[in-house]
Amino acid sequence: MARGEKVLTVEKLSIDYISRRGPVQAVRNVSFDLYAGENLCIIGESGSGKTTMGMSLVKLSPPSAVIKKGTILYTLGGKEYDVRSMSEAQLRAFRWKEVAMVFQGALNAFNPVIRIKKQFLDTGWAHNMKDNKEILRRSEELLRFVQLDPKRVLNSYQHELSGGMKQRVLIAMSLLLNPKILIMDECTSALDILTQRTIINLLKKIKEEMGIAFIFVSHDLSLAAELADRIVTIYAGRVVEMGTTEDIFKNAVHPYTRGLIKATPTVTGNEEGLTSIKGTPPDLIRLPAGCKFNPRCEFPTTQCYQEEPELVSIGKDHYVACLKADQSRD
Amino acid sequence: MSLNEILQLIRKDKVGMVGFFVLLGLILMSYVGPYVIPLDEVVRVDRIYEAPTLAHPLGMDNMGRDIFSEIVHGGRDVLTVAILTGVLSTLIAFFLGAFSGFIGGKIDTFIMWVVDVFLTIPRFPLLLVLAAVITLDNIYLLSGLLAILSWPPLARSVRSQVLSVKTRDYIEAAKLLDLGTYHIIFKEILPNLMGYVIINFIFSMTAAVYSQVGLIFLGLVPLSGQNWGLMIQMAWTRGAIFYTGSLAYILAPIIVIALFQWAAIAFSRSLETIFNPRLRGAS
Amino acid sequence: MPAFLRRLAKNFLLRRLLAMFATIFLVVTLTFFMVRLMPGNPIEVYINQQMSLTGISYQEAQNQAASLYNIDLTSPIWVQWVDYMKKMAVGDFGYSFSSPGTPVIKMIVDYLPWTIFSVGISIFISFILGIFMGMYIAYKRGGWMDHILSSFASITSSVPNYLVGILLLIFFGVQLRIIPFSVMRGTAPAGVEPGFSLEYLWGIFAHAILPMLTYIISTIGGWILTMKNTTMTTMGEDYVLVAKARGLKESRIIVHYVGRNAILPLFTTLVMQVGLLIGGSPLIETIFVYKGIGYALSNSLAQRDYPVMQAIFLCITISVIFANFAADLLYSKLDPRIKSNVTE
Amino acid sequence: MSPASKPTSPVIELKNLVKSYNVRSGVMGKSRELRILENISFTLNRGEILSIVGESGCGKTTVGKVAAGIIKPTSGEILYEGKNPWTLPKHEFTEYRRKVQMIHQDPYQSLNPVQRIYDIISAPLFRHKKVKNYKEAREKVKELLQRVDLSPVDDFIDKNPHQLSGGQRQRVAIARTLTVDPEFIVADEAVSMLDISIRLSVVDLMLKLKEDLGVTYLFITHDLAIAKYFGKGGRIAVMYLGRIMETGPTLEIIHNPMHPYTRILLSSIPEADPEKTRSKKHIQLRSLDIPSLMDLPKGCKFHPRCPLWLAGKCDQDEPSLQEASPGHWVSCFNPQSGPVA
Repeated sequence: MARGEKVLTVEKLSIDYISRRGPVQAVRNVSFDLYAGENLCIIGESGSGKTTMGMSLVKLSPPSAVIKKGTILYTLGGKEYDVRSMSEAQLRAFRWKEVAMVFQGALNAFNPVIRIKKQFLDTGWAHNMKDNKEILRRSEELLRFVQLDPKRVLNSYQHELSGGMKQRVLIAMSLLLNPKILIMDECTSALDILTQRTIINLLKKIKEEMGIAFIFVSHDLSLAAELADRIVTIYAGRVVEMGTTEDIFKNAVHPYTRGLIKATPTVTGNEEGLTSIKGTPPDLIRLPAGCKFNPRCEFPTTQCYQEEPELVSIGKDHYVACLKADQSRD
Repeated sequence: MSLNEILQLIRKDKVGMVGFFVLLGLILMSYVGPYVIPLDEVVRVDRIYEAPTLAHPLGMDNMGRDIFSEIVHGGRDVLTVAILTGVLSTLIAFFLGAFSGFIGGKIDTFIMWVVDVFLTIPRFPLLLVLAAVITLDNIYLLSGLLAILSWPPLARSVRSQVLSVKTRDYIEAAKLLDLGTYHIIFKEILPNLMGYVIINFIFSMTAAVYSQVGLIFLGLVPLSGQNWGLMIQMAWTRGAIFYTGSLAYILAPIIVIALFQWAAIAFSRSLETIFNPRLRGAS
Repeated sequence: MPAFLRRLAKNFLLRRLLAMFATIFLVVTLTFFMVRLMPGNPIEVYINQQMSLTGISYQEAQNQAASLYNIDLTSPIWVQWVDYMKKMAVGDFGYSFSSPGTPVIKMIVDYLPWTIFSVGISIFISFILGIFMGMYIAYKRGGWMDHILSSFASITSSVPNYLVGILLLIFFGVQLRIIPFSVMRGTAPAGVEPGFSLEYLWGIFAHAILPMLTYIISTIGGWILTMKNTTMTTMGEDYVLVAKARGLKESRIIVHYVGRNAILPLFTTLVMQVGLLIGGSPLIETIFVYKGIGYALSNSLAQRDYPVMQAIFLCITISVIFANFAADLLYSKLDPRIKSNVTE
Repeated sequence: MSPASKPTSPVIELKNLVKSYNVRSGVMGKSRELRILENISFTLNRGEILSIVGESGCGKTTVGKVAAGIIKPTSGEILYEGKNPWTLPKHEFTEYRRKVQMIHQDPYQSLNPVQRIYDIISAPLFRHKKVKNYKEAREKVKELLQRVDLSPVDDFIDKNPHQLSGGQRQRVAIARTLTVDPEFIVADEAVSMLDISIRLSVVDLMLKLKEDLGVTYLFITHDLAIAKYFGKGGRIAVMYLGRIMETGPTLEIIHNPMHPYTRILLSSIPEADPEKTRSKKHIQLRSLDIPSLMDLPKGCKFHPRCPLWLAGKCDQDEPSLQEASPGHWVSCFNPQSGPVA
């Protein structure tokens, strides 16, 4: 795959949530890069910290989330900008213009008492687009692009649109300022199969025609299989494996990644070897010692209970955080 | 949720806890206090409006009697009316609201229409007019009337709670398991409504205090005996507000009533956070 | 049903209007039966009084009562009712007992505007201030302003308003002597020609200052706390997060995304406030001798002036119903979801 | 009666079942009929699995609730072991009631938050006199928890639902149905809210109960892959707008779908296999919008979206289910054949 230049670098990012029982370690020491025009899929289950991480990329995590350490660098025209040290005004200009985000809660993404048209205008105004006609012309173009009737949608309130329509409106809005990066958080999980397919095809088209870099945050492996160039799996807030889509599906090393693949039934594949991962997702406040996956791992060694593995390279673009990385490859 | 957990949550909310203890203190003072501190009924012309001393912490009233003893004795009737009204109106509201929510259909529509009409009629003026027609010379009659006028808002909220609990999947599961109507009402639905009922009970208590003291103040309730409301009316009509020396006479009952209202509402607010998991935050 | 009727039936405004008149109709009926059929009802009381006082026969006393009440007491009850309703519809409330010859309707016209004036302005001020304060402390929660305003709000909103009134009177009027309350009795300055003169306007405002202050102090706490609450809930909504992600200016988010949505649920409370304030006015206006409709009501109660009492009660009820209607209209203007729910 | 003795006896039959509601628009508005289910028929034999697949709003949950006896059909017949429960005397109805249980989608909603796990499971045991006292009940509850693999049981028995994870709660819900020895279980999206890593373990548990107890399942899902995994040897019915569009043996439906709707569904699903999913040929819909139940199109309900519709035919008449090959029924004027993927 021809790879563009680096647009985003996340390095050693750690985020805690403050809670009564103690700090919730939502993101722990996460590092990854994103390249122009690439599609990176972050796979994790509920409570894995994937959403927190997505939000922190545009510095939008809730007040109770504290970024403990790490850097988020955005590269534009050869210059690097540190997202964490941006001022409010810089952040405002940065959000949506450089990095746009389509949320999980798209069903509730629009202000219920303002017409969609006004919300498009709001977005344009916030980024110094003065000409209302120009904003609306562009909005209509984008709405047509996502196969919606612009006239109808623009004059609607959000409650007059269906879930799939809202999701498409939000995607159209996210393209209003030609962002370099689009973060999509569980953007299809609440939708029906046919609507989901429409959105997937749409995203493919966006990628082809606009060259935007995508970060997909999802729990759905099949979505990653369809859309991703590279895949990152996270478990208990930490990257446990990272590699190209092919590597992840064909040569996964981490027992969690392998387990996830084995736990996902497909329509056309066969059922042999399909099985769940034993145990339950971890409590992020009281994480086990050593490798956080050890209670659910099939073949833990004593070392796994003492030491948390680092993410190490085991091949071109393929990284894994497992002490038994060498043995478990087949 | 266990009692222990509830106590723990109460302890977390300091204001609510203060409210709870103030409430407890006032109730103790009003019901136990009269047995400990005798009512001072001796008229002492030479000690009218005497300033507070150690022996008479709130000073003397317009006839030279100890104000503190009057405060201790004046709470019982006020609180009894409040509690009785609270109990009665909560019972009416609970049964009508729950019934209406359960049964649905035309009966539900009708009950809710009655509630709507009731809600648009300003309660206090209606009470005034009724007080002018009916002679409210005992606290039970007064409580009954207050209860009849105060159930509608509670009934409506109980109904909406029942409606929301009724459609929960665990109710459907209980029906499928054939656990019986009794079990469904008392074991599945009721425990989920308890918080609501208690909070509403406290609200109707405070509303009853507002109304009864208001009625007494306007001289529309021919009650006798010691009563905070009567103390205020007395002090007011005797012009106690005009002299610095007599201020304690009018301020004392005002402050205990205000304290009671504040404590009840503060306590109910902390109950609200206990019973509403959404406010409790992720635990 | 013809199409135009169906359209009318779906009209939100019209349906609210109909519901409003139905309620008024019901309340009028209720007061009629209250006065006419309750045990110890005022008419019987009056008749018995007249009989024992003047020694006239029951028939004569009844005739007197009938002329005062404008009711033919000998006709069947439903005829009396129809008669009563007809009179009510044209504003014929009969005559006052205590000031004979004064039509009740005239008293109402004299008294009511003052209550509407003082209560209306108070609600307006309290609502606006409370909303700003509530929003402010929601944004600055945990700060010192939050602690002060929240404590202030929780205390003032729980103390009965008439007690607040008495306290105000004691401290501002008697102890500090800031407001010469004895001069401030009544609603308008004596000896000043009513009209749009500065002196007169200042006069009526000064006379209303204590009742208004009472209303404001006892209601603002509720606004502050509710607004703080709804603002905090709204701040957690997805659309606010998305608005931030869209890079919108903080001010725009505060006003158009958080503010508008946080205020909406307060309109139901507004309705209740109007009812509570007008309903509570007998106490407040008596305390300050402010000659509004509440004062008139408590006066008529003290003198057992039934026709006045009854008419004022109706008046208060109808004003409250109209206020509810106005708040509903405002609400439906602000929340687009209302209309589509109705025409669904 | 042991489940094995009568392997092919029908447990439940739905015959031409219709469910409709009267919806009134506005206070004085005209009342209109909203038809949620139209002419639904199927038979389910003992120990069999029928998966109902469809998108949200297609009526699949309503079918489940009708089968479970929670919703009374407007017309048509439901027969449980040959008898219509709605015409049964009360004591027989309660017996039917107990034999038919349901596992709900959201384990956060299906367990009462104020009760402990012990309370939740012991209530039906006491009610149906399966246990006499606290000690027995506790033993039985422990046994049931063990059976649904919640061990060590002492860690769970006195907890409140909010202290458990989604998967654990769903196991509690399953254990609760087992208290009454059900014969027929309606599983309404029973695993769709669970994490992927544990989803199959709950499915496997349900399959184990089928093997051990001979339970019959009506499995309602939007996920064809799960339907295929769970109901391999069973049948699938594909629903759209309150109608069954196609029904047949699971593998036959997956590999040889005939109805354009089923074919589009199958071609649209992304697969957890990059090569396969990217080489899939997608069939385009004519329209993205699902018609409203209030305003259904004439003729075949799918024709406004169907790329293969026949003008003058599909928009005029509504097709009925026809047996295309043994056991494979399809409701279409222009059925296709052959695999889609």
